[in-house]
Amino acid sequence: MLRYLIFAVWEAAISLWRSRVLNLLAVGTIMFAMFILGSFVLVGINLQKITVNWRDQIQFNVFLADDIDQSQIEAVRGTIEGSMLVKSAQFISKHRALELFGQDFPTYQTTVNALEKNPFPASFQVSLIRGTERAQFDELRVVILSREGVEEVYYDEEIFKRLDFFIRLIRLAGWFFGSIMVTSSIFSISNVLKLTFFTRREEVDIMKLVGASRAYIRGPFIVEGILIGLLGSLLGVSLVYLGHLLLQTYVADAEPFLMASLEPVFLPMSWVFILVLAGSLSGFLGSLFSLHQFLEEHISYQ
Amino acid sequence: MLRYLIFAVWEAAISLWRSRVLNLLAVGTIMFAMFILGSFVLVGINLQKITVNWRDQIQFNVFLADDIDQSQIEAVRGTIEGSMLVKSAQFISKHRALELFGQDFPTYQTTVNALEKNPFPASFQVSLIRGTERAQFDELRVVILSREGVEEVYYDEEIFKRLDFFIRLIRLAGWFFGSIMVTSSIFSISNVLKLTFFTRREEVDIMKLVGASRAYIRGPFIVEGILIGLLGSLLGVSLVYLGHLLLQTYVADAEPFLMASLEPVFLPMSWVFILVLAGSLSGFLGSLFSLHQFLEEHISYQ
Amino acid sequence: MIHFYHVHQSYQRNILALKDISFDCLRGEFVFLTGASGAGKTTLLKLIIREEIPLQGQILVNGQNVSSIPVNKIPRLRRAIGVVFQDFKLIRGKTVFENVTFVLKTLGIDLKERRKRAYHVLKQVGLQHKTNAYPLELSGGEQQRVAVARAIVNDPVLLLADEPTGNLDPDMAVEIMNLFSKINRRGTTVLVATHDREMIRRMGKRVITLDKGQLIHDTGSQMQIEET
Amino acid sequence: MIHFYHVHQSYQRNILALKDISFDCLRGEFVFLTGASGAGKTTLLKLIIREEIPLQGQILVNGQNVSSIPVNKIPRLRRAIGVVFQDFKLIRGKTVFENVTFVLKTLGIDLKERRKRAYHVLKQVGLQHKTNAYPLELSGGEQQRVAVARAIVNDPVLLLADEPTGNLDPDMAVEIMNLFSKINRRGTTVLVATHDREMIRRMGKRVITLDKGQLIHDTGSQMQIEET
Ligand SMILES: Nc1ncnc2c1ncn2[C@@H]1O[C@H](COP(=O)(O)OP(=O)(O)OP(=O)(O)O)[C@@H](O)[C@H]1O
Ligand SMILES: Nc1ncnc2c1ncn2[C@@H]1O[C@H](COP(=O)(O)OP(=O)(O)OP(=O)(O)O)[C@@H](O)[C@H]1O
Ligand SMILES: [Mg+2]
Ligand SMILES: [Mg+2]
Repeated sequence: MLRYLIFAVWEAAISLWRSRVLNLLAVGTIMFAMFILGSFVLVGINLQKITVNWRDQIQFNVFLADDIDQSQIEAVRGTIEGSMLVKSAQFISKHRALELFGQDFPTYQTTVNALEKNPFPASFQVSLIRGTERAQFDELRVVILSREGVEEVYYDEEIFKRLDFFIRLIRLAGWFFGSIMVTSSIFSISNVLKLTFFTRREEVDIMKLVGASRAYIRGPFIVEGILIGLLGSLLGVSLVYLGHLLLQTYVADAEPFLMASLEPVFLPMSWVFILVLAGSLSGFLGSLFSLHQFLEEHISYQ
Repeated sequence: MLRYLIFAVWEAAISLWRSRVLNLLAVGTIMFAMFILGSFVLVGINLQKITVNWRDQIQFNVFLADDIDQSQIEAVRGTIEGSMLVKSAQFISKHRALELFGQDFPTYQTTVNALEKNPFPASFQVSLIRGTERAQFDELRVVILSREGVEEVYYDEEIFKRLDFFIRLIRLAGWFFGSIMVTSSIFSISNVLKLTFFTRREEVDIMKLVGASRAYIRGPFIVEGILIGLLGSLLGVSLVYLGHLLLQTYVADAEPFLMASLEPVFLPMSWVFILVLAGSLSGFLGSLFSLHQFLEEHISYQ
Repeated sequence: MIHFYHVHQSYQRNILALKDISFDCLRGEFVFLTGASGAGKTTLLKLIIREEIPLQGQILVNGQNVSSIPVNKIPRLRRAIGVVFQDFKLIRGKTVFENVTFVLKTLGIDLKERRKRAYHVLKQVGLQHKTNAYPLELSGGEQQRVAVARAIVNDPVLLLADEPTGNLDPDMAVEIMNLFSKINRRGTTVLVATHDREMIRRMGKRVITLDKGQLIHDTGSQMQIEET
Repeated sequence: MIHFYHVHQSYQRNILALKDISFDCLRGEFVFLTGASGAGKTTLLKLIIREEIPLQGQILVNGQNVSSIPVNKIPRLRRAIGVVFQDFKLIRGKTVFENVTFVLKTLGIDLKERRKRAYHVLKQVGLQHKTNAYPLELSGGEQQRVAVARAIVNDPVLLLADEPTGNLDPDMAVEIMNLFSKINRRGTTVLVATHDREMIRRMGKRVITLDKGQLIHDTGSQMQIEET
């Protein structure tokens, strides 16, 4: 068994080297397939991070009745902060609300100051944790509304809808594109390997005719396919990393004030691993199939 | 010349048919390259449409002084509506502003009704046309502010920044990805054609040895490359259309109330044309280069 | 060693490449196969190594029915047979040494032993100095001799040679034939397809003659007495 | 027709495949080139069609210096020369008809004329019934004859044949040689590399003998008187 493995790997290495121009073409094509796949995942991960950051900032206001007492306020606070969905909640007193209005609309400062009675209610300003779904929010809303002293739960319906829709769109596009990318990468990798091996039909025919057994013909081809796939995907992932570095520099230069939380992240190790594995696997399958399709049909053992 | 063209096309057709398995591999790989490229453009165009729709809804308010008179109002209206950037402008009187506040915050209805003096200023609510840049908006703002009777131009700075950033990100990602896609499609198409033609080195060597001149060797190969590229890109674009139809059905089912303006559009004819042209061109270049690299190096005429 | 019973072979409808071929070839025999171009010599050899399956009839080689042996036994059958192909069938991407010893390598024979054996057979065909050349760097006759070396390197029980001297000068051709004789004397059955009448005459061995797919003449085995 | 002046050729450092070859071959001559396997016959023919460039020395073919003619003139030079390659060099993906008439097609000769000419030459080599076969469907000798047909289809002024009868039975070989003689009598210069001493003897033509890259014997032109 070990002897066989050594044979296969050694033969594969020799053959890779001997037809290196051809193999470089294959490696190059695979590299680009994996690069595109990797870039796509990279952009996907970063887009998700950005949208999650945005959603993070979805807030809603719980307006309280004017006649609410301190224990009721605490009860409402308990309900809000007790929810798993809530990241933070800030109490804004009637007085503070007036102040904030004055700050937001400095034009009305005098008008507001002239009022006898503070018309603004006390409220909780609540931030939701990342990735909260619409349905979960609706549930929470009902619970809070049922508390005594709560007048209204106000939120910007439009923004919620839009963000929700946007995130679903991205996710959909992600799945849609992701599956296309994976399929087409594997398809094109196996195509390229088939083409590469197609140039060696004759060699295989001869090996068969002089009595080499199946395993000894297939072994080196399969190892070669795996090595090409491995090399191609490693190079592809490296290219993605390069692209990531470029993007990082660009973003850092461009929008320092906006970007604190938006700095692009690289693929997590698990994804790097998945990509390289996928490359090797398609190398393996590609060579297996092309062996079957091209290399063994001509002189069949029947 | 015509005789030569007929020769080249005819030979190309024969050879395409004779080695159809091999050529199908090449066509398939090119098809997928163009499919990915096309899908990318499709998604890009639709994303742009969505973001433009969003930006469409960016509005700002021009608050007017309490002591403004009718002619000054008309002057301000003239300035606003005279701008190329403004899609629509709606005048909101002091009275209407109070009403709207009452509608938006029903809790305060009574508070507001109790007020002696209407604290809300009259304003224009202005919508900008699609694709307005930040800088253009800033210019417009200064102009409006300089009008007599204008107290303040209010807009949601945050949303503007975010949308702006988002659109720039999409545009950046578009260029980044777009150029990568184009490069790698051309790269992989030419690789695949090289591999395809590599299997025919021997044939070319023989043709040369029996005295076929360069043009008669190259012609059919180049025509073949173009045909493969053409076929591959046509199929790729068709696949994109299929994907578009699928997406359309999905979107139509999913979010009827949101989607009126967001229905996905297909690539404009110009893009279809560009893609098909790019496929044929890379077929042409791919075969030209591979002829040079592989097919003519072996037995050089020197 | 080789037994053909009413073998027919055909590539196209209605045209038989071999027609009702029957003959026996005993272990240790040296047989020439001759006939005009296109008579069916190569086809007959292809049937023996199961490169093709006969349309009709039975073929026994080394005690095995080659039309019906299981697929996974074919490599072993072929390894027991050394073949010099008419078109040489050398692997272009491998050196002379690798071409000659490829099968030995798959059998797990180590490099030193392979070197020794390759040197031995290449010397017998006069090509020890071309060990590391690639086939395309050899002259026609040199390629043919590499094919001969590969056929005999594994001490086959049966040696098939299809026109093995077509690209060789007469002196070299005689040398190769003498080499085959030597191998034959060591017990290997030898079947040589050739056009070279002079050679056939000089060797004085059994001759099977084909014409348009039919066996038209067989000088008969000279070993019948020995074996029975 | 062919003039070699002190031609040297080498593939590897320090090993000369051809050493100081000088000879003249007049228009209309019929010359045999002989020598042991690896003597340099094929190399010499390759130099004539500019498949290779000599290390040293000058070669004139049909009045042109082949080492220095511009690249775009090479196809025309080669079209004027018919070559039977030792390894046939048939295009596998094309039928016999297409192989034979490929060059005629590039010259714009119409299908009817090509059919006529192909039929004519294939008949001369006895293969008119294999017109639509692919090379891999032919026996060794049949492939060789297709190569002969291709070499003569364009009425070349010079015919080079490298071991053109190595895969043919003696009767067929004689026929092919007679065909060459006939073509020669029509004015084509013929240069045949062969090992077949019997053939050389029977034809009684000029013989150039190579040995290890050196020209060791030349029976001399029999046409000198005619031409001068
Ligand atoms: N794969 C094939 N497909 C179709 N016909 C074939 C095939 N192989 C051989 N033939 C035909 O079968 C006949 C016998 O061929 P074979 O190769 O056995 O002849 P041969 O005796 O070896 O001739 P040669 O001395 O020229 O090599 C020939 O007419 C040939 O054209
Ligand atoms: N491409 C090459 N690279 C290296 N060596 C070569 C190459 N081609 C030929 N040779 C060597 O040059 C020498 C002469 O070869 P050539 O093919 O001319 O011989 P030949 O006379 O045609 O022999 P044969 O009768 O066997 O065909 C041989 O020793 C051969 O190995
Ligand atoms: Mg044969
Ligand atoms: Mg030679």
